[in-house]
Amino acid sequence: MITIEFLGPIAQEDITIEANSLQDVADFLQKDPKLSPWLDSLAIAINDKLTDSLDAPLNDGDRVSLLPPVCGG
Amino acid sequence: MITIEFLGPIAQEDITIEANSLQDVADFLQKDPKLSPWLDSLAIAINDKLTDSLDAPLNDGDRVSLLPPVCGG
Amino acid sequence: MMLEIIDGPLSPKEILAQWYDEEYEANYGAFIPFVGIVREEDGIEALSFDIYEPILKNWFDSWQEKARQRGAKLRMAHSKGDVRVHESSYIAAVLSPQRRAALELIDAFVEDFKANAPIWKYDVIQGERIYAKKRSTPMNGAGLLAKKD
Amino acid sequence: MMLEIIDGPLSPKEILAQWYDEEYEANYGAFIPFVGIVREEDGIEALSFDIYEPILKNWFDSWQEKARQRGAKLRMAHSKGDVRVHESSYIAAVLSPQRRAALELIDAFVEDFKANAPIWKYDVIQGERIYAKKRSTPMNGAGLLAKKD
Repeated sequence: MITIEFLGPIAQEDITIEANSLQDVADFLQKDPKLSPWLDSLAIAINDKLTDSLDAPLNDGDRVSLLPPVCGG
Repeated sequence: MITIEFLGPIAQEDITIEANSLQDVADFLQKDPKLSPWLDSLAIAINDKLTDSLDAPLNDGDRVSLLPPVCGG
Repeated sequence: MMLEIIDGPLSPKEILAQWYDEEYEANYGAFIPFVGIVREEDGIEALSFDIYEPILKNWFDSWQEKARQRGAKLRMAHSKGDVRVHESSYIAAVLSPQRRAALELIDAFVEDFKANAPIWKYDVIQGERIYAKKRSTPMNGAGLLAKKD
Repeated sequence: MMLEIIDGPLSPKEILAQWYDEEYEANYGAFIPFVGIVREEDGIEALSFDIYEPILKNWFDSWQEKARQRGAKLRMAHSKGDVRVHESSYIAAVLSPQRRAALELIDAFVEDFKANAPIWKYDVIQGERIYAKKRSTPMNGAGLLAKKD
């Protein structure tokens, strides 16, 4: 089981799912009509490390964070 | 008569000469072995206004300032 | 701490004074702070900020390393929560032996901060907190999960 | 006064605090000071400065006008006379509604300052004042009087 965490303005509680890679997370979220419009603009971190590969493997207990568009300052 | 003023590190008192243009000032200073080595690097102001023309006319009472290389800050 | 997260508005005079006191003897020739102040516009009362601190810290550390390679140093303070108009929410600074490196670093750092620091901004209008979506930027690498196989 | 000439070292904390107090309500979004600090190097005890104020003022006013055309504002303080190592001799600042204009202006202003502000620098070594010729730059248009007919 891995945890999906929604940061910043996405009003959504954490979700726990079975997933072996980010591709599984993508497949899951693309089916959710409330979340799928965000996907184009989300950066992804696994255990607080940003990643740019859908093939990144996931292990039991991993935390996947979704980061929407930012604007500090 | 116009006054030539030497700014910053040039250790030289003001000089008063007859001159109708900056060209006259140039001719005068080029003959002075102590000052001529500076000429390559001097910017010139007439009555506190920087100028880039040797043909700039000079009138009685004008003040020509010679500005050596700068380094503020 | 070179990276400070503060609840509510910053105190720019105190922060600049503290940073100056802590650094002026370290033989840096140039100290360039960038102070961000909340502008009164579009009827906002305040801005409000969410920060994801673990990734902000990683982002900041990677910039600190870039600065270190040029003999320079970065400092930063940012607000979380509400910051009213004319108050300060963000201060960054570079300290560098050389002027040129300092000017280049503060520019690159502040621009990348806007684009990639994990901080979310909300307009506060009549007490309501509204995500500043139009002024926000997808981070580097965003869109990964929208890709199809 | 947006341009201040001060005998001896500047007091950066007081100057930054004063400028901030005077400007923070004017709805500028970015305040970027550049603080120059005398570095300890080559055995100097201090730097020393001569300033020709009438032309410095004209130079500064022309930059203020450039800033104004972008909705921004410049401030500057500079020492004349001696400034010991680890003391500050120069502070410039831009205030601007927009971050980008602020970053571009402080860079361009500080670089043109180094190249064209009529200020002469001397190293003070064992009490002697030595013109920093190698670090100095001929101003724009220099060499006019070396030209032959």
